[in-house]
Amino acid sequence: MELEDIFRLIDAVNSSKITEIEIEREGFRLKIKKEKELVVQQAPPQTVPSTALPAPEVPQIVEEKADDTPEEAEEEFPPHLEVIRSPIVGTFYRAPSPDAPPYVEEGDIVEKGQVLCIVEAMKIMNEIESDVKGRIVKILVENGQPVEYGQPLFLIEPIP
Amino acid sequence: MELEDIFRLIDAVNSSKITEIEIEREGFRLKIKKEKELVVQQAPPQTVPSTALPAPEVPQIVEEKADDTPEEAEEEFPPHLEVIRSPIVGTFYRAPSPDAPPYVEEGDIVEKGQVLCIVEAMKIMNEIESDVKGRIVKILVENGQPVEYGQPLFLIEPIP
Amino acid sequence: MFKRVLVANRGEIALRIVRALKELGIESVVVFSEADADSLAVKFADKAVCIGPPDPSQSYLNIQAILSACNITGAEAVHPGYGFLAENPSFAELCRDVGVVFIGPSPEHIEVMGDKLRAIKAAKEAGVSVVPGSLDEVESLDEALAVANDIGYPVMVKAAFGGGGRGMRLVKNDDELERVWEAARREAVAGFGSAKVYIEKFIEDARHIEVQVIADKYGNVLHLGERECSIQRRHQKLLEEAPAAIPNSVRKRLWSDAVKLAEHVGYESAGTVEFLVDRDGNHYFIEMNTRVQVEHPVTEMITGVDIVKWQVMIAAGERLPYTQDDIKFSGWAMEFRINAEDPTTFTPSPGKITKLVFPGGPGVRIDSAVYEGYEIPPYYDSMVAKLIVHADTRIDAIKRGIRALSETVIDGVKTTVPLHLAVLKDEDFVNGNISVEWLEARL
Amino acid sequence: MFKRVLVANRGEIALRIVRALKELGIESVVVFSEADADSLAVKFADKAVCIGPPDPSQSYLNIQAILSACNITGAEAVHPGYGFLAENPSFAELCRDVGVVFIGPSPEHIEVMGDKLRAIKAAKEAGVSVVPGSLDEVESLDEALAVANDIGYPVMVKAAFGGGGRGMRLVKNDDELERVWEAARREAVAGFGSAKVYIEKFIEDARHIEVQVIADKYGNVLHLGERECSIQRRHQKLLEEAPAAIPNSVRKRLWSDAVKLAEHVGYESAGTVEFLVDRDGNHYFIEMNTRVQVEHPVTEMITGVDIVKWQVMIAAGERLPYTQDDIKFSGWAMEFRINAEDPTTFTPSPGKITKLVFPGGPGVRIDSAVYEGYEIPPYYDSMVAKLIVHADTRIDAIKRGIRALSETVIDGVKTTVPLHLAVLKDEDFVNGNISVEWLEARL
Repeated sequence: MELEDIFRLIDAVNSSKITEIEIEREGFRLKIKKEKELVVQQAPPQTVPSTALPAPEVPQIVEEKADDTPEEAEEEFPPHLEVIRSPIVGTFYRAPSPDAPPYVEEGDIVEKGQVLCIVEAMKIMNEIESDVKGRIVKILVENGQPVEYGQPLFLIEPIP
Repeated sequence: MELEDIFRLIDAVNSSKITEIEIEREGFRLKIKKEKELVVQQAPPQTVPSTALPAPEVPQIVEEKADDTPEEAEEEFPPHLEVIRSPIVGTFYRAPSPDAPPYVEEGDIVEKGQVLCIVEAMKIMNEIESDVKGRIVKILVENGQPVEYGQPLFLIEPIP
Repeated sequence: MFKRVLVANRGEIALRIVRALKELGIESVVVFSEADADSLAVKFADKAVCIGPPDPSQSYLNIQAILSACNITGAEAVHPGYGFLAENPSFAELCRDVGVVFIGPSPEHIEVMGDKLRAIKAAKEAGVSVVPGSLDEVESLDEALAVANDIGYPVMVKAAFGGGGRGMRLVKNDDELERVWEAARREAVAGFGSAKVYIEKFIEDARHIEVQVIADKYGNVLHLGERECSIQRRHQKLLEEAPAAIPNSVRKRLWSDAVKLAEHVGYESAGTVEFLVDRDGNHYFIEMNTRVQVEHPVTEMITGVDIVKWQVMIAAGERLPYTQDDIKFSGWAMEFRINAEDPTTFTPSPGKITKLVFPGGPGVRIDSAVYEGYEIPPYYDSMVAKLIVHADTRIDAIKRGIRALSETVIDGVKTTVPLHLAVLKDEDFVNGNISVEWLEARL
Repeated sequence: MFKRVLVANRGEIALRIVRALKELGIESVVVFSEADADSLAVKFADKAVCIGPPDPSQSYLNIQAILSACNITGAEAVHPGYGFLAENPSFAELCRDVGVVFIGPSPEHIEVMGDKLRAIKAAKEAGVSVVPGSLDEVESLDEALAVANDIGYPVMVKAAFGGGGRGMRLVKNDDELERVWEAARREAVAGFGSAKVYIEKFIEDARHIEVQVIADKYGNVLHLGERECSIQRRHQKLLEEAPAAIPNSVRKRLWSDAVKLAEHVGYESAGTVEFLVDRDGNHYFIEMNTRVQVEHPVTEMITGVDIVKWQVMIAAGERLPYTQDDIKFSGWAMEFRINAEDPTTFTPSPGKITKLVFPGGPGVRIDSAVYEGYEIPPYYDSMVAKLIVHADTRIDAIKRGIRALSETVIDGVKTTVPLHLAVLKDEDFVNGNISVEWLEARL
């Protein structure tokens, strides 16, 4: 790398929100960092006075630097897969009734518009349809589990 | 890397918001870091209820991004000049007594060890000497003014 | 007591409720929109459920999503905070229908007080002083003119389902009344779903003073003193204090009328009875809010009563352990609403908070759900923090307020901090010469 | 009243004093070392003067630099905070000599109480209960053995100029006493500049309880109740509360003895009389601190008295406007010292605070001079914040403490937050079964 290139890098970092760059050559390694974000770990459930003083443990605050904490691990799906998300808060059911077979299984090929599951909210059964034609790669939620708005339910590999 | 290149790098870092650079050669490795700074402007002196509601003005908090506020403007002296600082808190006097002539004037050539001024603290007159032989480029404090620890008093251009 | 309670709100009030629940040993579930995933209420709650996209109509106003979230998390009760669904009688009723306790008064109380005309009637029945006016719906322009001439101009034309400073027009003479009559009715339909309007005398130079009441399910009704809320801009409160700088004789009339109204309607939970007080100390009931108020902390500071905890405990069937004599008032409190907006133009200023230092030290309370690096979303109201101070006397509270505001650092967005400082340093404010029009007249 | 006061300290106490000065309408001048240029006390003060390099001996202990800073800024008085020069009688005397008001008691009071033996003598003269022991300097090993056998082992060998938990050794029998005798005297010289040592009975399972007193220049002496300070590690207080969970009869004896001592010596300004209280409720005077204490906020929370403001006002010659009956105690307060240190090994953990969210809401006070991005310098003590909570009862204060600590976010350095949470959840602590040895025995 020429010195000129380094100056250009300095300018680039200086004028952006990037806070750190690392480059290594040959094997090649690049690291670009941007401002830290808040990481507050979920507070542990409050329980009332325990009987013994535990050796002060588990600070409920993450001590590490924020950078390497993926804020939404769930979001890291391979980009070529289609994610079907819950459009409502409710309970996820794989079948129309307890004794019926599931709408779909992993590996199934589904058509666009085909019903994949039900999300029940306030006694109303909402059928969730596939946005695409494709193969079900993964069913992400267990039958009978609660789901929130936007929660990924299925991974589908689109088929043209 | 030539010495000139290093100086240019130093300048580049110095004049930017970059706080850290690491370079390694052969395998090559480069790291550039930036950090944010706090900017809290001195609160304006509290004055007691004024008579009329001013059109809400002058937020006492700087609204701009932190980056462009030099935290210590005073420090920006040309690097080739020697800065003589006050080693104590006190009052700056240019002459040994009110009716005596000043120790030095701007433009004077001074020897290393020559007395430049007095800083008076608790009735004790502390003579401040020059660290170098050189020419007085600027006297930074007015006669009779208070100075704090580390405050720049004189700029001197060293003479070999 | 409940095991788990769902918080159907956002921002500082959601965090306020989470704090009360934690201290009560109740698990908290916070619902949130996609825009609020990073909020402190979400981080600090025991559980959090995303209920929809940023648009409030699809999240914080989405009754089905909220009740469904109660259902999947097993929450036994829901605290609505203020705004959003807090004064929606259908929501309170639906909660009752599905067996979730609504932390607040009954749907019937919300409904009566939501209809300003029914509220005024209830007040009149209870023997509470009301603003002279039609006291009933005014259906025609002729009737309107007759009422206005009877009580004398200026008058206010108000929407029956308005409130909180919205849905009202000031009218100074017959001509103006003729001109605005149809528009006022059309706006009432558009804004509140009903063309019902009524006419009230306009009280000049009035102060807005409200009384906090709290009542359990067993007929015990207490007041927690009054709050001065006259520092307003566009009918929105900006700075509140408790107590109000009014003569004790006036104060006692307000207290007594507030309790009378709550007793008359058999109110339960926390509520606020709002009055106008004129230059001569006459007071007039204007409306009752059936929820926790933004400004509840000033009352907590001078009484030591935790209003949000008591909302929860009352809903769980607990009995108030106080009599009126147990409520002691101590010192003076002021709340400063720090909004992310331009202090001169008042346009909202959402964005990222790049630097944040809240004040601390004696007599300072901060209610806020933001932190350094937080991005204020543009979808909701612009309040970023409530700064509350408490001191021995009003002048000490003003000095403490100036001290605390001047050490508040919020960079990246514009805020109302400079406006509050200007108010605190104004002679009229210091002397208590204020009314609901005061601030706007000075800007 | 003063026009301008210089604050000769750093960190949270410097900011605490600046806040008091601002509220009193007094200009504040903060002195700082090069390591503290970025501190909030420096930012918020009306004026700030750099007085030296980071090393305290050249800055915060540099009497000449501090008096010179008074001189060049025209400060009429100096508040020493705690630590550094706060209990240095020569500094107080020099202030007097150069015409700067020292905000604290007279040099003579500082001197008497700085010599533990003279303090004990004064207490005995005042009729205050003291720890059985030599009551005077012990000059030889033979004398030491005689005293120890007279009062009975275990005993403490203490340096006369020690205090604050430093300069003492526990000895269990003749053999041990013989072994440590010379070392104890050598340490006394090395640590406190005098070989004077004395012997006291060791009070087992004692609690450390102290009484806040405040006295003006006109002989009015009041107490502001007691503080429980038994939660200690390496003789350093970590968590304090007010009031203490002790019987009223004991409480009243402590109050009365504290006032007796202050009256006897003609004390002025704020001071703290420290006692040990044994299992049977017997109390023993140990020392008096002639400055504001780190833990003063818990007393402020339950009394509403602003101790720091009163230090300033008393020094300015104001008269206490209270009688003892005016001091009312309300609720329960706890202070958690949040230190930047490893919660298991207690090694200091200076460094940069990369993320900071302090708790808020009702009953929470923060005294801290740090902010997000602040670099904690390695030269001074490791305290980064005091978190103080106030609630109606002790159990409510514990619950509020747990709530507030669990929403405290301090990243980048290790802190004592987890230790405080563990203490608050411990059954012994909740039941008040504590002593000065309790915490260390549990670690």
